[in-house]
Amino acid sequence: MTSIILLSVFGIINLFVGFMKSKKILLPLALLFLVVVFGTNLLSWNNGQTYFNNMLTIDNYAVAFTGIMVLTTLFILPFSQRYIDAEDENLAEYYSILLFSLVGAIMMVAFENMIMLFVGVEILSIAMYVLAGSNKRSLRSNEAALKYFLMGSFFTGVLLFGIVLIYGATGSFNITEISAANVMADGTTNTMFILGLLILIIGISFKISAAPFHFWAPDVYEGTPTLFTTFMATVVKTAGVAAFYKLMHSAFGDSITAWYPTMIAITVLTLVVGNIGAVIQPSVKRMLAYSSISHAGYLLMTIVAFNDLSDNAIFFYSLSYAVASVMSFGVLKLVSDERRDESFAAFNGLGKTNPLLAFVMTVSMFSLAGIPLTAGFFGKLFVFSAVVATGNLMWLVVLAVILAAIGIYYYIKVVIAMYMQPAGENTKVPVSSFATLVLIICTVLTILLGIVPGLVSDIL
Amino acid sequence: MNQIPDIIRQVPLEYYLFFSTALFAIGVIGVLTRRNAIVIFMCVELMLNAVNILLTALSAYRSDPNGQVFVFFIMAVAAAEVCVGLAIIVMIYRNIRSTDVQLLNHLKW
Amino acid sequence: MITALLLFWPALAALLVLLIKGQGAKKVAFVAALVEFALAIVATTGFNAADGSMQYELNLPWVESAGIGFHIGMDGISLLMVLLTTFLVPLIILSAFKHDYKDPNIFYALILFMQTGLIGVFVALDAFVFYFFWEVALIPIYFVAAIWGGVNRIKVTFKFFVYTIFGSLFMLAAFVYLYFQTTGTGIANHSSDVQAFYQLALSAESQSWIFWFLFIAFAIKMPVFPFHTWQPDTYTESPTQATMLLSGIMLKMGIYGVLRWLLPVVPMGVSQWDELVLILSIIGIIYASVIAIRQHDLKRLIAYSSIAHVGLIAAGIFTLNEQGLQGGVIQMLSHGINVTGLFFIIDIIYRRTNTREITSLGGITQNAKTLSIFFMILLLGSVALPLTNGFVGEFLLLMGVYQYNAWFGAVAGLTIILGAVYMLRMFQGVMFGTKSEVTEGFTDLTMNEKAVLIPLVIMVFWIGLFPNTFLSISEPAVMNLMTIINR
Amino acid sequence: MPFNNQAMALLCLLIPLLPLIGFIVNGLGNRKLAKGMVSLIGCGTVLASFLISIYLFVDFTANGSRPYTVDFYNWISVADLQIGFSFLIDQLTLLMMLMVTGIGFLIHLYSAGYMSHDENFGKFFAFINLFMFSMLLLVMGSNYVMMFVGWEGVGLCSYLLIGFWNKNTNYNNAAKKAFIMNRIGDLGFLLGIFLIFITFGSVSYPQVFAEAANYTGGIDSTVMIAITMLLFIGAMGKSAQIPLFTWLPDAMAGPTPVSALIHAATMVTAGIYMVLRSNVLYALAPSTLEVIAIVGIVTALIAATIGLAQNDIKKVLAYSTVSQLGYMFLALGVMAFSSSIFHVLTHAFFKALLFLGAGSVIHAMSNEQDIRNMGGLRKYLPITFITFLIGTLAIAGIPPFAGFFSKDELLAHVWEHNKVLWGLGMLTAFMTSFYMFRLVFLTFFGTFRGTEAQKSHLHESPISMTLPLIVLAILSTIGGFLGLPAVFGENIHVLNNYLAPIYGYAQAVNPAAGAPIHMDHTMEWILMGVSVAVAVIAGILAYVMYVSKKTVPVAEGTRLSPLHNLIYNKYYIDELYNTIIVRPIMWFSSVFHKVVDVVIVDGIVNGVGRFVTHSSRTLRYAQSGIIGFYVLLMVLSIALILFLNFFIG
Repeated sequence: MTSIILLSVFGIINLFVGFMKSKKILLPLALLFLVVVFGTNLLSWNNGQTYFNNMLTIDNYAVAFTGIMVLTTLFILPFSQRYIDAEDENLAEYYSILLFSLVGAIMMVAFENMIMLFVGVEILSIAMYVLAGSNKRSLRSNEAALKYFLMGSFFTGVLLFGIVLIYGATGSFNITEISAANVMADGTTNTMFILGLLILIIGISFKISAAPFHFWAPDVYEGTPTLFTTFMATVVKTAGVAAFYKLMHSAFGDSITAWYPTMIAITVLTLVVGNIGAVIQPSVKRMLAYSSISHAGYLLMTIVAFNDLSDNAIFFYSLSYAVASVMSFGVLKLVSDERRDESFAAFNGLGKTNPLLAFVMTVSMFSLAGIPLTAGFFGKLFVFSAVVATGNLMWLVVLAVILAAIGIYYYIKVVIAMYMQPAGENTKVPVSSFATLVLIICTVLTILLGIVPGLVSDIL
Repeated sequence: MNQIPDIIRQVPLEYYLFFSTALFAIGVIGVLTRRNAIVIFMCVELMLNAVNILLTALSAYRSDPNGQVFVFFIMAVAAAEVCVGLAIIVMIYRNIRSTDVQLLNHLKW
Repeated sequence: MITALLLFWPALAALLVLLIKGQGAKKVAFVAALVEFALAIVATTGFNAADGSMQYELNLPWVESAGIGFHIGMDGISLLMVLLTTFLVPLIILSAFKHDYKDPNIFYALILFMQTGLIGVFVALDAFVFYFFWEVALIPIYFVAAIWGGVNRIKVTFKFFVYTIFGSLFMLAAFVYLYFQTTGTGIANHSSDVQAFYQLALSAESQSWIFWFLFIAFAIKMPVFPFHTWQPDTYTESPTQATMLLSGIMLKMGIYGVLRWLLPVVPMGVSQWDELVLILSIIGIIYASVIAIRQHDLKRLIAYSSIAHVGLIAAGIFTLNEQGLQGGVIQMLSHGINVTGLFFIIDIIYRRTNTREITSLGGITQNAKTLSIFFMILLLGSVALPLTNGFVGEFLLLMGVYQYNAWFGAVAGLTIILGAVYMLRMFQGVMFGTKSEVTEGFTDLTMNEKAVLIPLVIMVFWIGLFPNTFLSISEPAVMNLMTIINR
Repeated sequence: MPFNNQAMALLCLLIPLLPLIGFIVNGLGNRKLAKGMVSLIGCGTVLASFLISIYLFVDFTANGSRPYTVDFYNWISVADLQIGFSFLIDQLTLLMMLMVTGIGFLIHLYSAGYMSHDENFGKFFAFINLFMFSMLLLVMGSNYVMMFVGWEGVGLCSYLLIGFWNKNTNYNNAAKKAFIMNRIGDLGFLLGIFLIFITFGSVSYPQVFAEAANYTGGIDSTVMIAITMLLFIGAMGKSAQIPLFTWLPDAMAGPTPVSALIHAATMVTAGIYMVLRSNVLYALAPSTLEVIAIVGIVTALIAATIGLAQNDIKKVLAYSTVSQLGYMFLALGVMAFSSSIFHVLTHAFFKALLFLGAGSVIHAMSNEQDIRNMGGLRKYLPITFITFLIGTLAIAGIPPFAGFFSKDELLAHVWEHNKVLWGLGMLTAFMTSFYMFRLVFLTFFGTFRGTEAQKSHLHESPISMTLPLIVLAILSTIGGFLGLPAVFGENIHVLNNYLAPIYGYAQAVNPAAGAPIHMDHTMEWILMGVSVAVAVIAGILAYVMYVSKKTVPVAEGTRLSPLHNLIYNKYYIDELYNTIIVRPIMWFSSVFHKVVDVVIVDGIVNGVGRFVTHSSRTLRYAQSGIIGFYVLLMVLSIALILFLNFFIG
């Protein structure tokens, strides 16, 4: 709760600081804010409370995911260096929007009431619409914003319709009460409830870009300025999945038969679409967009798994995925800003010109691909474990394994470009010290979690 | 004011349900068929209002204020969405002198 | 403790090597590898060869809540594999001394780093630790092959990487499944410890499919026909040191995996499929041998011969009798030594003549007598001439296969004929006949090259003359293994 | 029969070890040691081995002829498979040791002269020393695996020595062919060993034979036939029997002493040694023995016919060797074990003699080997001529030379066994006599047909070469008295009496094994008379043709009659093998590589990749970039989900 308040306050402070001439102070200040938020967030560990008349619950689950999201934001901000250097007049607004949207994200992982879920989703989404279109003069940015906005608001309507139907069937927005209402307990099929449930699932699926409601994602990711794409791929996705997981488990755990087939279908489809779609993308950014769809699929597997292992699995996976994504998008941003190119060719010879960046990118690719020595491996291992533990979903694991192998196919292409292709005319990419630091921290974190996953693998 | 729920209850709940579902469907169809960004957005608003009506009705039927409270939230959020949405559309209009969504298909495949 | 030291010393050394700019890196790497070998010797001297169970065990919590322990240790089979690895790596590093690879620090660091992965595979006693190192060994070799390799390296190593990982992921899935079938004690309900896996009593049906999940991973790594097509290209395109690592040590990972993680874990699955595996392996022997006969690229020829040899090892191991298993173990050592030596000799020839085409070579023996001797000895080891290392292994393996099924034995035995055909053809084309343009000024071995070959040749005869030195180390472990398989 | 005498064990070990040391010293010092030193080491080690062998022989006989094993260490032990590095010393071993080291020494001595001009003198001595080592392991080993070790070792030496002049591609091909054909046999041998182990639980001779003596499966059981046939396949390869004989004539590419030592006197008789060693097993499988007899006689006959038309002095001798080996197998086939080894022994004397004589001729003729270019050499090479003539008389079976006794005894056994085989044997004897005399007459009689340059160069060989010739000539003359036929008295067959103990087990299971001849003396005299007559007639015929009529074989390229052509071209067997074996394998090699590997197996692997890429490319089209399309798809998806949930499940 303190985190939400602090973030809101800091967002406003940031706006005011923006009026001052000196933009230099903005970044350190924002980082400082985030560090403070991260710290205060940890204070709530094992110290859960509910707020607003049972509308928000800050439990360990919320704290853990808030931690991931704040940390990720902390890592993302230093890549805005270019905006600072360019004396972009809107910088303070961007920072503030990010801080505000974090509030939405935290609400999504801490919601106890559908209203909070809805508000959180919208805070996050509306902020994203703005950020997607933040490059006003770029047609691509415009297009991304419009697509995101139109489809996003459409699915806001869908989401709401679902919530309303559930409200109609159960008479409550509170997830505990919904669960307690237990409308399917006596074996009756409450059409309104099921309809609402399915529509709700569809609505959230859109937000986390699960197939077949993923169509917006590749286009929007590609058009959005890379800095904000990173945010979308990490914070937004983490928040969405965490909320989804919480919703399904807390509110609809008992009505699993109603949503299980649909959920499995969505999971499978997401895995397939994400992995297959990424294979031939010529643009690294678009490839990463598809890859983020596929990771949504792996995350959804935890929802399908639905057992006592899935909590930790989703947490670990989210963390490893978020960190790896920051690294990959971060390097992509640095490289594409310098080389004005987002294709694989932009990475040619990076191993020669920027060994560090290339190494970071390699680690992140391996982590995303789930190869040992990186956190991604254990992420996948835990997710698969959770699914196997259900006992009857071995086929899903096999499918996921095959698709993971396909994933390696496209991730390794980046590595090949960096180390095995000649640099050609590509020159050294300048990297700010902040960004370097962040990349190193992320890399260390990824490898550390890849060697001793026990550090965080069972905190929930 | 206490009579309002009673007045609402004079119409069967199914009517509200069908009405708002129909309204919602009209909104969806509008989104599907229109090419003008503003009209599409209006249709989305139509969907939201369908939800609002249903919420209100359900709230009244159940004598539960939560539903109506939610309506306010929805309205507020919708307002915010309108701001942002219109701003985006205006921005695009400035760039391409049109609000036809079909024209914006540079990002694909 | 010494197991952990063996495991992590190369990785630490790799970090050190990474920091050294210029050609000094190789010296440090070489010394580090020698130290590692010394450690392995120390481990051997302290090893109780009469004991078939695990020794030098270390069991630390890794993912504590899940019952996954960082459990490492060695029995006789592991020890032999560790010895092989630590013996070959210094030689492989030494063999690269004459090459001026760009970025030598990274090159040698990757090799040392790979050593950690390899050792890890051989000492892992927890399924996930095993998988972990299994992949850890792959990454460095991929980079070595893909960065310092030949013209088509990118495409070829790409396939190698994706193909092998593809297989490995199935193994992972199987491990996860097995893990949930265990009912361990202690902190968690489940355990991925090797002993827990050995105690599993799964239904024949699930063993059947787990068998394939595990087998595909190992079969691709070895590689067994028909999962072998990545191998000739990769061997050919990789720099020689990578080829030596791949063929000399890495393919033993697959065989070792079968011994440690397949046969004892799903014995019923094995009994359902062993015949098919034997048939595949034996097809592979004949198939690869026949192909090798007409290869004109030396590296590719040895690559195919390696498929044939590994096919025999696989066949022998799947007979599940003691001759087959012991033969497999000893042949792993022999093959590692022979193939490493042969690839090095090919490298020597290539460096002097810039070609690996048999047709453009010839008459080298007139200029390079010493080379001829070494080449001949390694070749004889490879064609299993008695009193060389290859004989002991092939004899036991063929005997094992013969006991399983006489006809299989007879067909598999064709390897000794076909092996002679392609090897002698190669030797004749390269060493005999009249000199060609490129071999005109061929110079004999340098000290450095002799330093690599002499230890290998000593081992050829050591294993050939006194195989019991090694057989006795692995015997209790193999007996133990058989007890578990026949439980 | 445990044996604990350390000094004796060391002596036993020294016998093979000394040549090995010679090999290592000469091999490593190839270019550094002086030639004199090399020959000293090379010959000296073998001489020492010979002397030790004599000592062992004497000691063995003095101590009551009790066989013993000498265990050195446990070579391979896996479960119940225990293979010791150990030697078995018995009558047979000692006989072979004496023969191998004795003749080996003579040939070493000869080589010191013969090879003196070769730049790779040291290498040559190294290789033949290695051969001595391997051959001694072969005969001394106390188990089948040890025999296999020597077996393959001699194969390797044969390979190395045939291809000794490795600049010549033809020689290399011949070497390769020899090795590979031997390996085909070796595979049979190896499988035989496996089956022996499975059947008897051991590979060690004493155990196996003891087990076999108590074998309960009866005569001609499948297992026994399988074991003996497999072993015999090994013997066929090593001893150049049909169908694996074509390598031996080609092996003449090696230096002549090699032909004498390896491809006439010792290595090629290893097959006979092996069958003899396993006599108890063969006694249990008479059917196999029938096969052996047939293979033996067919080989003898075919090789002899080919020998009739060869013009290369060494090739004639090579086919003659194949033919004589056929005889030896014939003898084994009729269970005349002693006769077989008797013939091995005498053959070793006279064939080594003939080869060395041929070498002397070739040496004198400046490496000319074609007998069409020789003639009248007796004037220039008197010692060579006389010794060569003795060798010829011996092989032709003229009394009292060694070959007469051994061949006669052998054929007498065959007569008892099967008259048809005997007839074919006689036919072979006739041809043998004919082509050998043909060889003598064309080479040593008549006028010289070579070039002037060769003529001016003609000289008798040095003493180191003629001395072995003389010694071998003496042996060829008197060697036959080791096995005098019964007509001269009871129990005077020294060899038979000496070797009788080793057939003990065999006779226990099959009384016919190794039994002496049971025929009245008249019959024996008649048979002797017939064989002498045949040999003499053939010799006279040859004299008429090649001395009186001065016929010279036609030159290369002349049209020959079809039969002559067929024989001259060795029945086109090489061509046949090329067509039915080599070409198909080559074809398969290409097909496996270019079609199966690249197109099918790898095609499937790559096809999977292509399938994924293709799917990706297809899936891409759904991502059209148009909002309306996206929304449509998503709404349809919603509709589908709802439809499926409410109307299907």
